[in-house]
Amino acid sequence: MPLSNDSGVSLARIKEDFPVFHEYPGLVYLDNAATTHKPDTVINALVSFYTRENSNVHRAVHRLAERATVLFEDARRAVADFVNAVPEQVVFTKGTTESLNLLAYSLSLSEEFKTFIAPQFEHHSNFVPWQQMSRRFGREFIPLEINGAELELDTLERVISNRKNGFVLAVSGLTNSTGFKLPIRQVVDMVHKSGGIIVIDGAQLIPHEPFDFEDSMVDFLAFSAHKMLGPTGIGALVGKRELLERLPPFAFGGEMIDRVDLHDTTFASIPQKFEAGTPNIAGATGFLAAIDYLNGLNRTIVAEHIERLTSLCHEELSSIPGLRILSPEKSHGIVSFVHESVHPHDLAEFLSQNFDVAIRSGHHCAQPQMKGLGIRSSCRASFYIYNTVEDVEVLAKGIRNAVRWFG
Amino acid sequence: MPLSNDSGVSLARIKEDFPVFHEYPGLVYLDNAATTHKPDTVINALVSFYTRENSNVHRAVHRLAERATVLFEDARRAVADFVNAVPEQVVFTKGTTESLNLLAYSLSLSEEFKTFIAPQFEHHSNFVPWQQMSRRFGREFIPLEINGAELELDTLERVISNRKNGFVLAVSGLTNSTGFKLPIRQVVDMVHKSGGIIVIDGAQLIPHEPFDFEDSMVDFLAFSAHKMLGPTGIGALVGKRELLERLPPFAFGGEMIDRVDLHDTTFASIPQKFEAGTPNIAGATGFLAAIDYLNGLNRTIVAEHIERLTSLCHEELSSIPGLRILSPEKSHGIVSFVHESVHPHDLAEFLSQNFDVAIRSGHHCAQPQMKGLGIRSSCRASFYIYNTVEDVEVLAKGIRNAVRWFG
Amino acid sequence: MSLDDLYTDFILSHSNSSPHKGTLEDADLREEARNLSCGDELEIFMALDDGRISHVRFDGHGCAISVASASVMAQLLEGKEILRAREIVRSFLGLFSDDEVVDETLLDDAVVLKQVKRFPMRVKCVTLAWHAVEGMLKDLE
Amino acid sequence: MSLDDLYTDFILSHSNSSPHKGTLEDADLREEARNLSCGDELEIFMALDDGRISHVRFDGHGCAISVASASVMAQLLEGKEILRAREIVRSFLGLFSDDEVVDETLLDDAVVLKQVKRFPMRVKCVTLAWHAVEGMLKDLE
Ligand SMILES: Cc1ncc(COP(=O)(O)O)c(C=O)c1O
Ligand SMILES: Cc1ncc(COP(=O)(O)O)c(C=O)c1O
Repeated sequence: MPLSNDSGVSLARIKEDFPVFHEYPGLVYLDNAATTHKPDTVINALVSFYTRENSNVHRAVHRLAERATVLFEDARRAVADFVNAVPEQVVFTKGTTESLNLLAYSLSLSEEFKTFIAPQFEHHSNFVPWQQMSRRFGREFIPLEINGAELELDTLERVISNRKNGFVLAVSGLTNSTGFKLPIRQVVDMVHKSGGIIVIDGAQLIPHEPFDFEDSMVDFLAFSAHKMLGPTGIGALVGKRELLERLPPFAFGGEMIDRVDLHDTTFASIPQKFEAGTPNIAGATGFLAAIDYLNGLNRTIVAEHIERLTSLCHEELSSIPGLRILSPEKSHGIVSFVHESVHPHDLAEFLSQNFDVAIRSGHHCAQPQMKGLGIRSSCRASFYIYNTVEDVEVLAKGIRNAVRWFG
Repeated sequence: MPLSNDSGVSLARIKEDFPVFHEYPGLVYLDNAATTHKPDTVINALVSFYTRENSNVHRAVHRLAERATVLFEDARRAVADFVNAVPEQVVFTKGTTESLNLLAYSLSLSEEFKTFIAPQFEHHSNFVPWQQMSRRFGREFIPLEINGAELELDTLERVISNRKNGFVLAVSGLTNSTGFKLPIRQVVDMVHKSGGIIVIDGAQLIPHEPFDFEDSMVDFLAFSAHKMLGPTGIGALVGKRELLERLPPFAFGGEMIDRVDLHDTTFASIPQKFEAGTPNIAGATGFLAAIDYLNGLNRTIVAEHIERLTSLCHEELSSIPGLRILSPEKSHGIVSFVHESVHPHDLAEFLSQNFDVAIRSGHHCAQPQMKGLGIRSSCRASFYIYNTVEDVEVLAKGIRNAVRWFG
Repeated sequence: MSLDDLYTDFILSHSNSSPHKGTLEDADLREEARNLSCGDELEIFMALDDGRISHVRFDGHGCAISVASASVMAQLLEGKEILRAREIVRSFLGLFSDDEVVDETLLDDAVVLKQVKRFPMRVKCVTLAWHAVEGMLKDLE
Repeated sequence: MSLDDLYTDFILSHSNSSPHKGTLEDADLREEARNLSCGDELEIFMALDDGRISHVRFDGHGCAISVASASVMAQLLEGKEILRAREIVRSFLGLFSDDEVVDETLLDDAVVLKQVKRFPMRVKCVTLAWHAVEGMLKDLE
């Protein structure tokens, strides 16, 4: 197999680094778009933090506080380096959803942006905040029409060209319900040419491929650690410096202030301005370990590996009678499908109980996308670095069995 | 020593359960108000979750998702039981700061409350949100005058009696800067009699004593896991059911929706309505383990133990020339002080380097309280279940040394 | 837990072909049962006759568990007095709650569905139609 | 790390009694240096004479590190040409940044303060007065 990383470790052996696969050797985990598993280095980072550094950050001068603060800021630097940004541009949040809410709220308070636009295939976390903040703050909301699972550039062009006022396009780099990959470069150009700014929901994209924030010209980028080997409860918002500096803060409290007077408060500089309260410090150290793990792999080879699994999955599933694939032909890391005679929940349950295959069934937090496809729910298999060709084969075999059983 | 819990385990041996004290046997950790250390059961709960259950919650039917969901809801039930509420009343947040921001924002959107009141001794996390939301949403903000480190009931009475409109009093059950304990029962009565609602910032109180939400009649309660043996990045907002049901949501996204249409969204019922995005699932399992640990102790004995340490500390420090204690005489768990000739940062640094004593120095996220005391910053020693009489003695000895050194 | 624990012949046969599937032109009561996270929507129709439930039908889209459960429910409720039907529904829902003591004899065949309790993610499915009917019956003062 | 690493006699003597502590009535430049998280506020006064810094004084409230550093700074800058003073300040601040190469010879005694770099929470203290002076000198076009 050509699947080896820089240090010559075979990708096939990656599962060994993940305790969950020692615990459940037969587990075929294909629910990676929901959350990924964690390598032992990430788990150990948490244990180590609570054993050796545990302390609050930024506030005290004692030894543990000093070490915790340095480690927390190291994590920020690692996240920044990972997407080629500088540490000041990285705001730690609870995850993608908080990053996007923070932004939607802050951009609503600013008078610059009159219109929020989001394609109908967005995850609820990148759709409902824009929709609801528009209502609350009297902005215009445009749910951008999609064609099946794809956004057509013509549609975008029609909606954004000739806009008089500043607008925000919020769009996924890679959609979670079908794996549609946005042509980011083109979209960024179009948006900027029309005087708008662009927010990339990177929850699915960032785990999958190298991304250069600086070079991409994207205005904001949001992602979650738990979908890229890291712990739950930590994520990031990365933004252009001048925008972060200009925008008002979202939450108030410890860490984010400068001077608090009885009736007014001045705020800290970025990124602290956007980080109120004790952050998820242990989570940040786990995020750091996750990024270290990913950096230790050859990410091009990993991306190719996942692409191979995805196209193999397309191939295998398309030969099953009655099965309809909803993902675009060139979807990345994700294959969504429905079967005409088996309800998605029954299929997922059957696969879990008989084949120890974990897939996701439901609306994938994308009800408008489901409507766009004319369905109510679907099944989704999603791949990550530890998945293998055998995983795909077991999935296909399991589906054939289920169809017979329920048929 | 009479300090034993139900199962006869001496409190003096509690340190053995905390890996940090194995790592640093000489550590005298007196920065518990900032964050506490974690027993091995909490650390193991995180390892176990990532090894055996790791999965997203509420969404999929596969085996891991099922187990993660059950565990997450078990954690909610444990938190509810801990403060005598029902699970639907418990909203998981990132911590106290997020709980209070969520509330300040949501109460601002509601038309019922025209005035927000917070004493000047509040932590910034329970002061700045009310101050800033008032500005943004055109409400009245009243920073309640304090006398030194205490809130006098007369002052409160003067401000809240004869109010025509609904108001919110946001106040700490136990202040973090000096350890002033609010007479909650009386204050709740006064507030309700005047037609207001009361929000208790329980960040310091809940770790220290049994609290009965139902019985207290308090309207909202906020606290953080990391200050009561749990992990960072998780906390709770507990609320009266009818208020939670009535209030609009704070953040939008996955989990908190019911039906998403292109231009409108209906929301899930409580508590999910207030939980957008993937929650800190591992954090919740750690929170559960922390509560289990506390439940295994005799909490009355623990509270007495901490009271003894606190009053011993008052005693020891008051005999040091030039040292001024800022805490009220009957402070709980916290003793704040300044020395006339040693700057708080220098004192804290000296104690850490020479005596391995960790205390906090600074404004303790309470600048208005510092102003009220006529100082810029102070030192704070704060105690928790694993502290001992010797810890207090080392602290006092260290301070005497520092005074000589800098003198 | 083997597959057969959940997807028994009983469930499969009820979900694949139910004599109670369909609509009711002259229904006295109509209610929608929705489980949005599954995308499931069932419509329940009920005809009454002199204090009794004369006909029950359900229609729509659902997983095997929710459909089978709706079918069993229709079979069980047809012909029952309203008061009795209320007791049956309460008992069935009680199967899935921790603190209720349930008179299983009221439930007949439907009692086999209690195994679904071991699959916590599917409790919503098995109770879907029953919650809807609980509401319909409550509305009859 | 022993105590003496941070609180040397050098720092203690500068912080306990500095010949530069005080105000300057006829200052040409005045600037406040604040470190709000410590509650520290120093005021820096500077008198200029023909392109040179003739007098530097500081006043206010600060920890031993920030006060000692302000004292050392005052001592070092007095008598220097403005251009030269800028270089000195840049060099000193460079001690605490990772990527700068610093000409330590410019710094005289002040160079001993670089040990504070090993105490990351105190870097703000040791650079407090210097950042203020950097701003003052920059404003002189
Ligand atoms: C009284 C009080 N309120 C609020 C907070 C904020 O809690 P957190 O930082 O966990 O959000 C703290 C602690 O920092 C506190 O002591
Ligand atoms: C595309 C996309 N956006 C946003 C989210 C929300 O991320 P989180 O739940 O970590 O906040 C997800 C995953 O759930 C996602 O796949």
